[in-house]
Amino acid sequence: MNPEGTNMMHEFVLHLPSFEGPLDVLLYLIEKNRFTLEDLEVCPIVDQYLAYIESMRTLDIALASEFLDMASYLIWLKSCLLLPTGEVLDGSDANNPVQELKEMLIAYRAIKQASSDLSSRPMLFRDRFPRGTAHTEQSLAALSMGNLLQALHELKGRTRKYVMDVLASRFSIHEIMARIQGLLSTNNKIRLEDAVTSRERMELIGAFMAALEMSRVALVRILQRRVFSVIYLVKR
Amino acid sequence: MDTREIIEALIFSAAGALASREILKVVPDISEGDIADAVSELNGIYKDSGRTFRIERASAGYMYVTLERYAPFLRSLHNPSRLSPAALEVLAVIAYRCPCTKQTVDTIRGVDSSSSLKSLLKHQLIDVKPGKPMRYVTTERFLEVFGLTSLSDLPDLGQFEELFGSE
Amino acid sequence: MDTREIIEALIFSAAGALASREILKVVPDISEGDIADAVSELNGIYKDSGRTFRIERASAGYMYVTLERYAPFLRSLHNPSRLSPAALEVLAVIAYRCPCTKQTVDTIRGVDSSSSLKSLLKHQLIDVKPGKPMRYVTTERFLEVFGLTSLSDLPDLGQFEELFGSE
Repeated sequence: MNPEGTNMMHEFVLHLPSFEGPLDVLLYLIEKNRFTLEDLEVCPIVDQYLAYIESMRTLDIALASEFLDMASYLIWLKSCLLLPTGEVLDGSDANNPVQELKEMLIAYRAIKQASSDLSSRPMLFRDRFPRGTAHTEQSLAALSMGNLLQALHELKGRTRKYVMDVLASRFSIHEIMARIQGLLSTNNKIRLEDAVTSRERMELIGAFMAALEMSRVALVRILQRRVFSVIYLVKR
Repeated sequence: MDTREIIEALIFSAAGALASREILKVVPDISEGDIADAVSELNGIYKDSGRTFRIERASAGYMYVTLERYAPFLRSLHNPSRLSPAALEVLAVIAYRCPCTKQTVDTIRGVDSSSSLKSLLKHQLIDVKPGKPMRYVTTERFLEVFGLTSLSDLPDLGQFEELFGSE
Repeated sequence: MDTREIIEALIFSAAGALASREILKVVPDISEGDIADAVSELNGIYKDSGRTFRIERASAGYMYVTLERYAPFLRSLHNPSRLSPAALEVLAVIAYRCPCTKQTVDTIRGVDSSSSLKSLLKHQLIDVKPGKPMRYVTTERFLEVFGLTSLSDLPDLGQFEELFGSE
């Protein structure tokens, strides 16, 4: 590797922890080359980015797949620019790939700016501390959807596989079968839709499957006089 | 910066009582006696400027309390009802699986859920569906609390697990 | 007893931010404006007597916080959890673009944001919006933490809004 490349490699290694992703690397390179986003020379940036990827590989540093995706995107972009297609990539065309890259970078730069704005605000628990409170339980008024989902997630972590199997479908066929059996303990004949408590399609499908299963094990007989007419379940 | 003020800020921001040794860790070169002096000076300042709180010495350390004469107002302050992590779990199971029996909840959670069910019933977040076996459903109040218009608004569990399950 | 002092005791004793309407329930015959006046008078008293805390207006109401200059001492007591730069970026996208999907966040950042989303959810800085697909929004807690009264307090990002209309 040439001396310049080695140099760059070290520079990147020093900077590596602060890169948040491939777009962050590109912004760094653009700034280092004193380009502006509006007046961007793509080819040198592409080359330097690829050199970065290469040096990371040489050093056996694991790169997130996004960095490699970006590399292949940039190679494609560079080939577009080098091919003598006669098309002018001057930034005026909406489908212009350079323009697309610029927009990505502008959006990312805006977000980087916004996150540094956020970080510069006096943050609670970092710069300002609220009057202490010993409450650890969740106040009802502050409950969020996230709390609910996380509760389920923690549950899953505790009881493993079984939970998700059960939770995956809100309508278990076994439960509907139990319901049908309950109904048939007082009536000899019920309508299939009596076993459905909601109006949801998934539950109706579940009820139908439950009926088929019960018919298979000879618990019920299924009766339907005409196509699309009412389906009855009769106790056997 | 005045040591006394640092001590004030420390006790102020602590959850519950703050032990002297915690203060000594943060503010070096002072003694227990210095802390006691600072606290009594602070209480003097509060008294003179008509403040409604004081720092009190409790067995576990120093803590802020409001003066007794304000208690009637504080008592009438709506005491926010709280939900334990267990109750939240039960609620989540019922939301995604309703109507369901206590047995289903217990099986999924691997523990008995009686007290959580009671607390959720009390908070009117769940209700009992008529019929046998006894089954639980979430209520209108549940929808209100979580800003849902119906249960079908519940986020997709699979998508959430994709995010959280990637460990 | 002075209304101002009752208001002080109420906010002081609340766990977290106390909404004006809670204060209005307890102290009759006053207006929101009276509360704001009382709070600014109280802050004046704290300032003049050299106190280390102030009452701040948060989105959800009023809350006590310590002054920034005491933070170095308090940090060692609280061991605050820090937000990573990645998490801050994700938070910024969601704040400016909420509600938005994980895909939007990933696209703008050019990297996968799963672990940041997880940590932000855990810290209750973001929440999941009811409905499908799963979309994220910032929370009241987010506003509190960054000292904002609403999302419109955020500085204008200019071109950013043009590039991405809300979902």
